[in-house]
Amino acid sequence: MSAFLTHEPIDLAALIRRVSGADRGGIATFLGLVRNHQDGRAVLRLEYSSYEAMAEAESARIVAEATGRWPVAIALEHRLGALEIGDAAVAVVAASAHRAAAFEACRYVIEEVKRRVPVWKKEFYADGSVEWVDPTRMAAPIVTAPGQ
Amino acid sequence: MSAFLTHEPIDLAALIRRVSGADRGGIATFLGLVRNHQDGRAVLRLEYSSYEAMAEAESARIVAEATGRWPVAIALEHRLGALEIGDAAVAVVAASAHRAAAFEACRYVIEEVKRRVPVWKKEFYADGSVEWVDPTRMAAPIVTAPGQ
Amino acid sequence: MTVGPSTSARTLTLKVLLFATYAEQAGRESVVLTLPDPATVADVLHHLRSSVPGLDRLPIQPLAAVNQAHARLTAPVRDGDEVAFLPPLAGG
Amino acid sequence: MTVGPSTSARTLTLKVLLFATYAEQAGRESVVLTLPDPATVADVLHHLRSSVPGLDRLPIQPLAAVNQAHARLTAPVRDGDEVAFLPPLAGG
Repeated sequence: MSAFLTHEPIDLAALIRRVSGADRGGIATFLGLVRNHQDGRAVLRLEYSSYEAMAEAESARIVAEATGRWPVAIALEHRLGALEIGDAAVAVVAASAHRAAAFEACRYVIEEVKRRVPVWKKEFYADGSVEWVDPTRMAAPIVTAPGQ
Repeated sequence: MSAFLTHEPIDLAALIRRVSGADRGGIATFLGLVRNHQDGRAVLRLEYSSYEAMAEAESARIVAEATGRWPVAIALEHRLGALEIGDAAVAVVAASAHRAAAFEACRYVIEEVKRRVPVWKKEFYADGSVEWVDPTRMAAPIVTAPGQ
Repeated sequence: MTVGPSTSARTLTLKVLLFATYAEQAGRESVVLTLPDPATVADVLHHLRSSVPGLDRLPIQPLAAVNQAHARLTAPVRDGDEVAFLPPLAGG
Repeated sequence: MTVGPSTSARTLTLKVLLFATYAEQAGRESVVLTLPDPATVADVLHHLRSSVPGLDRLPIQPLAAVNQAHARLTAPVRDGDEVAFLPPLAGG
């Protein structure tokens, strides 16, 4: 059950090694790094949490969809727990003999992960406030205290 | 003149660090690895050579085109000299606040590099033959001896 | 804790999982719920909103999952299912 | 080495660079060429093919560059230009 979720720092080079075979010379990757601001507010750190069993199952479904649709091998990892600014929160690696397939599969996987994998992000701001990030809202709402 | 060409192993993590800023949380990369076969023949090793002054100039033009067209920072490196199977020959990193821009710019740069940057590849095969790779031919021609 | 009507002829018992803001609003991460059979995800939502303090603030149409897969509000639920309501996803 | 006609009124002198298969065919990596002015990249190609041993095998329409930028065969060349003929590119 720990194929796609990790509490450790993401090791992109290790993920690349996992999928780059003799036949797969084209490697497209996507890394999502923690930014130091959200809607104009300074972020100090954040915590990712998840519905882990479903996140693993949904990630496996997404990877299966991608490998069924393109001739690729996929590595996918999403980090949970406390992250610092600049840390990688998610990594996707798509390796293929075909460059176009690697790019398309990599893009597909990250888009579907963001759309479907149950992960939530709690941000801790420089002004002391804390908030669960809601990407469906255009701008951040008024501060919500933790535990409220 | 050594901005884009290198004779050293490509360090993807260093390239990512070079372009990933506080505002650029989306990092798309492409790595081209040396494959162990070409048109069905086993490759032992290969050598990349270049028209270096033009390769630098053309690479700079491609990067300028990408950064003019998308809100991205780009790192690009092509390795020259003797490479082993599995080594990275080329790396492109596109960093942006916008995931779509990172992917599109990364793809643009690698496509243009392959189309426009003057680099040549000499492959040394398991059967003792040596050949300059010609991607414009569908299949490899009869063996050409080195220096011929 | 079991919440729900007790007068139904046939019932189904579900475990409902809550996460992130929803868990904070409810003050808990799971609820065991017994409902008349048949029932849909929407019925589960309705019972949660009306019977669990704090969950009256759940949105009208939250993301939902049944047995660790996304599900529509019209999807049926069966005895023993694991139902979850998911705040807006923010991974990646 | 200078290769080219000696009877023109005005001439231009170019450095021509050769790479990979083309350099191996010519047995050299550069040629200095003097041509009647005006001239195009195609004129440079024609002179190379007819006067440098081994370069008669150059393709009819190779990739070309003038002063480190891609150029069409119809592009003019000027005195002092660096002209290059490029075998099929194989980078990346």
